[in-house]
Amino acid sequence: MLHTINKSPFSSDSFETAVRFIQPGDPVLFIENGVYAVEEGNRFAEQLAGVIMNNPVYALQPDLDARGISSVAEGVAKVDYDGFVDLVAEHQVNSWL
Amino acid sequence: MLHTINKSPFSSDSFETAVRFIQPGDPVLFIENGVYAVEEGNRFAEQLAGVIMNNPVYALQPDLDARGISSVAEGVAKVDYDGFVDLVAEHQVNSWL
Amino acid sequence: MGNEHVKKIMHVMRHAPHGTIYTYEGLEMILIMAAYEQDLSVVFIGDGIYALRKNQDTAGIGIKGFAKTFMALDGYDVEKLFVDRVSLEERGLSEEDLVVDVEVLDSAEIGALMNQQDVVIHH
Amino acid sequence: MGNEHVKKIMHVMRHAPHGTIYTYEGLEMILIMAAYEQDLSVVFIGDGIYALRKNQDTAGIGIKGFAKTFMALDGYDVEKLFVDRVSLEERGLSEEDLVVDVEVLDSAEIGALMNQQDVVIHH
Amino acid sequence: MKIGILLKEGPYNHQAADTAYKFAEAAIRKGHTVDAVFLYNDGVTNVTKMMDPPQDDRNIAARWDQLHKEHGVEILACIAASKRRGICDEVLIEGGEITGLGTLTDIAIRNDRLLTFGD
Amino acid sequence: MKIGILLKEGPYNHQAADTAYKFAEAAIRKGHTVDAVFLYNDGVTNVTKMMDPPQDDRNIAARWDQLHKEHGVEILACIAASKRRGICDEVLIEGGEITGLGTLTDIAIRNDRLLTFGD
Repeated sequence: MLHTINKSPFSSDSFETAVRFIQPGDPVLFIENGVYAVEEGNRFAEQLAGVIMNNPVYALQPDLDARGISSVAEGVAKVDYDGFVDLVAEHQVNSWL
Repeated sequence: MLHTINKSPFSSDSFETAVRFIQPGDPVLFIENGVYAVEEGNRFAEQLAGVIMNNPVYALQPDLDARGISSVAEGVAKVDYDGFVDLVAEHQVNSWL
Repeated sequence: MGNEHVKKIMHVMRHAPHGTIYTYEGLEMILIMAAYEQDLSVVFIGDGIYALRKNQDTAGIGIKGFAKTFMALDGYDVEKLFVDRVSLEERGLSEEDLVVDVEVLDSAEIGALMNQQDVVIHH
Repeated sequence: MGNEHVKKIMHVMRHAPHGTIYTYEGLEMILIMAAYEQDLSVVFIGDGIYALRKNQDTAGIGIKGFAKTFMALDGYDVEKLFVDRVSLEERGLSEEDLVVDVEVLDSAEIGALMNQQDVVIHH
Repeated sequence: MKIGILLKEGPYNHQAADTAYKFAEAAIRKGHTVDAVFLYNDGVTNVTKMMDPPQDDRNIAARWDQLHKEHGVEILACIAASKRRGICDEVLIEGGEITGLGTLTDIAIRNDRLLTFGD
Repeated sequence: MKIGILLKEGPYNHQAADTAYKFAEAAIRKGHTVDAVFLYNDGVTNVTKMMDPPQDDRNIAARWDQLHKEHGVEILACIAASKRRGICDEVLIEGGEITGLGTLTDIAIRNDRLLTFGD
């Protein structure tokens, strides 16, 4: 199951809640303000590293660009909207709002 | 200056952010989903106790009632909408959204 | 045909009541979906649990209360109500504080249930 | 008359850009208010700081960018831009990452400034 | 005391419109003046007369209309925010008005308080 | 793959309407079928034809209308949610339709995926 997370980890509990329920191996895609979670060197770096160790992690490139994020944590793959569609084609979806 | 906080401390960073800026002695009024912060015995009890030590703390009674909250932390005064108006009459207002 | 068309649909309640309408309109959605004989479940995570609190009296804020409507779900054959244990505990609540009978599960159990769904809708 | 009618109005930016419109419409409000010769200040706290990031390219999401509009505030005599130090640090950012010159302050200093205001508007 | 209110969220979806109304009602009852309710962001959708909630629920637009008619409270929607969200004269309640952000600035200047309600 | 989309926030105020559109566009381009966009909560305000954003900005309602006309995507607003928020036939875009939650259930049943966008 593909999990999408769209909220900043700093202002919402979505990220910290979602990671408690996501099963190992399930892909996680960060979109919209959610992409702040994958930026290198912020307060959530360690928690994100834990996710990356157990799950394929993606971030939506257009959302990263829109927010001026150039350095993402190692192990995060960037996808565009086409890549988002491909992930959805492969998995059922769980959109954590 | 009167500070109002209207978001649940569990789902938003509003409470934890606001308390960093509120000056000692300034009244703090919890309204809407913000009233969950003053319920006795939850995860924010200690942090709230710190606020109560330095600031007059109020919670909007109709919002407490609407959420079934009967036990609030010691030192929290309950006010109705009239009491809210009185607090506004005495202070400039800073509504933390 | 029959069973192959029954979909597993999970509704996830995440918002406290009254501050926003998400949980209330989510419940309206569940009540309609219940008539379609799909395999429905409802999970309460985080502030969503607050929607199930006993003794909510919304007269003072002028908004219709709906906690009791959760009690009607049983009559609609929506019997799978799950509550996240951590969310309950960090709020200092227990099952006795809730208006309906629920099954309290660990996050790993809820996560496993989620993975069996065809559709998951967060409210 | 004169000065007694000048009000101290503080705008507090709290939301990340693009995910919601609050910071953008907040900026539109500041630009209009700037014409009224009041004593305006703008404070960036929490995710609000992200609105000031350099190199935001919004072409891909199809939403108009506005980071550069903050650079215009200077021309409108809105020169008081304050940034919360903790918010900056926990995001791994420094002043060099921002499109405009700001004054980085501790929360106690920002709190003291807030207390001098006639009006505080959170966006 | 003279009060201005800034309301930043739409009706029903967020409690802000209800709290703002309850506050205004109490302030008037206690003898204060509520000068204006200025609607911004999604708040502009408070004033569409097309609103038609269930019969046993409050009608939030009608309530603002009544507040204007009974107590002279100006109910003002920001024009730029309104245009983005489809609020225009054709759907506006009788007691409402669409205006610019300059009006909000005037409200901030001429009142003793400017209170924000949002989410 | 056949896709249904559930959109829970209004235009401009939240990015959800933009992400949902960009996703639908990409899915169609890649040969998938986007069956319907169902609007719920504040999402119903996506389909008012009264929307009139700045000329250099996207018109979100017009974009949904076009998606319906060019690709047959049903653009559906929940009737109960619409009534609360003043969305009715008088303001509805040509390509939009107001319908019940039963339709959403059908969409959930007949599609391979139901994706939610919101905030």
